Amino acid sequence: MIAEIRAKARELLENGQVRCFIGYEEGTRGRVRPAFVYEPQDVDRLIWDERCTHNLAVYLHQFQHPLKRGEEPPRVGILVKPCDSRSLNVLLHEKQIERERLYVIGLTCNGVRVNGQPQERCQRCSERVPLVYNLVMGDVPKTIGREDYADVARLERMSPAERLAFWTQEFDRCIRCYACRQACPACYCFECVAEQLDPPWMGIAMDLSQKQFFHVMRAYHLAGRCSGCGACEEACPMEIPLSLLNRKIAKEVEALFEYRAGQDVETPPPLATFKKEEELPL
Amino acid sequence: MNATTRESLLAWLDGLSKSMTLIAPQAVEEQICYRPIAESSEIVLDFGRTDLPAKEYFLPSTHVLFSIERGDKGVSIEEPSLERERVVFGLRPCDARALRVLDALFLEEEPVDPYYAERREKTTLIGLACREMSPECFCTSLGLAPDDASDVDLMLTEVDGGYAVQVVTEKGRVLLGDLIMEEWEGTLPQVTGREELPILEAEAWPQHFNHAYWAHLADRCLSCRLCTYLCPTCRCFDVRDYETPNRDIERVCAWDSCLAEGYRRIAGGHDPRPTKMERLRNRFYCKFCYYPKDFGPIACVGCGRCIAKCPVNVDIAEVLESVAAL
Amino acid sequence: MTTDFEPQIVGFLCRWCSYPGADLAGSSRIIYPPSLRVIRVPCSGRVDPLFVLKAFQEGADGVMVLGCHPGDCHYMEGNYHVRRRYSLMHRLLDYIGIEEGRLLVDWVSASEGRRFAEVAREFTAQVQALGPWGGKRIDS
Amino acid sequence: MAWATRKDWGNPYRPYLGTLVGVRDLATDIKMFQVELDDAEARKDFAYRPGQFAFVSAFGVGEAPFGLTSTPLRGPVLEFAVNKVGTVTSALHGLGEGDTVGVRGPFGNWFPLDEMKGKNVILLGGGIGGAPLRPVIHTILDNRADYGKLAILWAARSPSLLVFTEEFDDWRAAPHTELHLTVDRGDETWTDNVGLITELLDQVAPSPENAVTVTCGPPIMIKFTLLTLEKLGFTPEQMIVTLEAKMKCGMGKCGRCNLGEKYVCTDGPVFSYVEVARFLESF
Repeated sequence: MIAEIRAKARELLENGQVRCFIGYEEGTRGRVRPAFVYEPQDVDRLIWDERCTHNLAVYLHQFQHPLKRGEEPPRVGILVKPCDSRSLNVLLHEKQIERERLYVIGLTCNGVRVNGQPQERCQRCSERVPLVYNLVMGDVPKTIGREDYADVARLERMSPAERLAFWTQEFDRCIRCYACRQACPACYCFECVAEQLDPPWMGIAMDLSQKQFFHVMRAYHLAGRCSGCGACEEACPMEIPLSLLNRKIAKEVEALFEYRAGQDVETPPPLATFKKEEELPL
Repeated sequence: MNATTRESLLAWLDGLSKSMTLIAPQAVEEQICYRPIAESSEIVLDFGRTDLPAKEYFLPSTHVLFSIERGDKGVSIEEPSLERERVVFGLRPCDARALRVLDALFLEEEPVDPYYAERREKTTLIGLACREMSPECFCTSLGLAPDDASDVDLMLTEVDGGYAVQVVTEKGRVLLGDLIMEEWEGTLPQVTGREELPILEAEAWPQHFNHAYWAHLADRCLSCRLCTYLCPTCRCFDVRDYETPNRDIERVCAWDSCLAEGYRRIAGGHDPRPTKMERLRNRFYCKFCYYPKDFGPIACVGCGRCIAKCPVNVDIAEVLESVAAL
Repeated sequence: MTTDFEPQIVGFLCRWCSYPGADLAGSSRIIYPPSLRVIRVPCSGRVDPLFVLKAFQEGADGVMVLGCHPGDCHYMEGNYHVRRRYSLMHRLLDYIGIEEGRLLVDWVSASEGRRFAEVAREFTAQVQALGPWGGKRIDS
Repeated sequence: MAWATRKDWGNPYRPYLGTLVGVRDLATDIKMFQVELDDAEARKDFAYRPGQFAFVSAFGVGEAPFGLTSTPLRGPVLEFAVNKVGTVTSALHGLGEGDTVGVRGPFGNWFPLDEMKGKNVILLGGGIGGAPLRPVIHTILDNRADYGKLAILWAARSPSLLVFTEEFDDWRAAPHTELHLTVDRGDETWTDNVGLITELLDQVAPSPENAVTVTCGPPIMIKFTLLTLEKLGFTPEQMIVTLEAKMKCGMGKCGRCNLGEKYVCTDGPVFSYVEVARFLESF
């Protein structure tokens, strides 16, 4: 598979269809990291295997502006797994990126591994083929996961006091480094609520109520927008189970509004529309 | 040299925690962090390197510079101060050296930072030598050693049957008090070092300032604050006022990061470092060029925390090798 | 539960329906508990769920968002959005430990002075039963 | 440290308390704040020189650095020109006479007024950038004989943004002193030059002979002014600038205002173009 990826990337770069190809490359100490290939002869740096966990859609924001003043914004090639393709759909749906400036190579996915451990989110994943692509590679995996939100249900069975204790202990460890926000393709606000001075939503103090406010605010702002790619959880240095928050929102949005993030670019997003006669549990 | 057993060491630490705040490595979920300890059984003794440095107890992530009471007789300023003496146990040589690096700025440069000075002065450091270097460690490239005792008050080294105790400073000797020890003749275990990374000296960095390498490196950077908050020698802070529930005002000083977008943006919008390349480059130049030129020591102790936790593998050791080869 | 606990409740009242409703309750001398701190908003649709979260963080024990009955909104669709936003926010707050009973989203028209007092009384009792929340408590 | 005008710092993060003895409008969204430090001891400690800056605290919001626009020898009252652009400045603009503010400092180095003695002085102020230059003008006017010709080039985006307009007549009336004004966009009452300060500089074309220039204004204005001065034959030693940067401590601790290894707060804010040209980073 990697040979075809490299061949296609070289072709795209050679005929000038893209200025940069975003993929994965071998990092240091056995780790994989995002790769940015500008020259055709560098495509051999590209790799593809189970360690390629990063959601590369987050880098598309930085290619919205011309590389040099006066130039057109660059056309970019990008590799997407099924979950990344959902993030891409969210960005396209929210008019953040023009589809024609992207050459998307979709890769079927059998689940990724972090430090050799298969990821839970992949065992539950039912979409093994990307939803948006110019070209798709890889055979369709047979094993399909089933989404049961078991992890969220475990927390829901707790009493409110137990849940408060759980989240208090988790948020207490947060160091407000914002790796979760910066790794998330859906978080592209120019000035995040966390840094806004007017209105001063949050202070700079590293105390618990600020951290709780930030994480609950971010979870809410991902309603109908989080593609479940796990980038936030994998970036968190304090190993806070952030997907437990985002998946609760995803579960409720699906239950209340039958909407799943990134499925297409036509269905109006859940919180931007309504049905007059709908009955919702307040 | 003397040595003590694990039991008497923990008993002694329990004694200390009666009169002082005992801060030691503690398991928090699957991580090890320095935390105030109630009793010594909570202390973790075998760990590679804590996930967070001890910086929190000298440059706190948040602390109040002073509070302003607006009474009827006008405004008055109250400064907080540290009530209890403290002891930080289980400090690795790299974290101890990091404090020495911060001393060069906060104590040896005029004016002295009173908050940092008080915390340093009211704290005794008990080091714990490393048994072996973690994969990401490169302290030996910075002139440090996994068993280097020069920056702590007392140094413990794990030996068969307990811990060898080296008294380094008067402050440490005073703290020993009633720790049960006996003579110990053995030799301290040697920790195998690692071949050293090539680190350019400060004067050689400016020539690479405009090299394309930085743009290539910064492409994948997420511009988050992780590496600066995990770093024992990063010391940028932000200051702002906040109103407390009882209507007093507190001037809060909290961690900040030169990688944060808008770190240098002044009111009105001008930003001398608008792109993440300039911000990421500044992090390496500050550590290996500016800090040594301005204040003396290199602002890196090779602890490897940023290497271990950077989500996109911006590996400082790789950067040093690449820059040396530019 | 301690009945002498006086809950602090923040009420976001839309100026076209629930605020006049509250006025009517006042002018017709209907008694309702003093625990309510009213914030007048142009429309219930203006109440960003972050206002609710901020209210809890700043120490509110309960938060009410009252708007016009669906279909009566002066701006046509404010309360339709409120239904969607708060059906979701309700569950998120409960999930992180702010009990479901601490947030009330309801509709009170300008003529329902009695109903407003009823809603205020009921909700205050409900919050009283849950006891103090006090956002800062999360710090202690 | 260049700025050791103050010896005993005590707690350098703690501001002196001061009372606003005067607040008046200088221009649109720009106010002059006159502060008298409450404590007599503080007034003595706060010995400053033209070019230095201090942090003014709007308690409840925070503090921000402002160039001192008062002249030390003209009295104990500290004067700051504050342009309303951010949270602290807006909070300050909400204060009136009698209110309490905090003043912390003095920080930074100062203008080399002694080396400027006997030379022709050319001051280029862009908008509120004129504020730090005012004490230089006052010092020269108070010791007129010590200095050569004084050319003041004052620019702003529009006539309503020119600062210290009420002192223009005194400046014009002073011996061997010229005042040249220009605005980017005039209005119906404006009769003077219209155009950028660089065009005014070309027009005035002061001679670099035994001269020194001091420039302060928005970064973009400083950059182009320095280029024009170079074109007119001025050497880097003759070009002094005072820079602004985001600051949180004023004494080199918070790591915020570095340009390369130079800190604007301790190595500056006053630099000669010799140093600026060697900065790794542009300001």
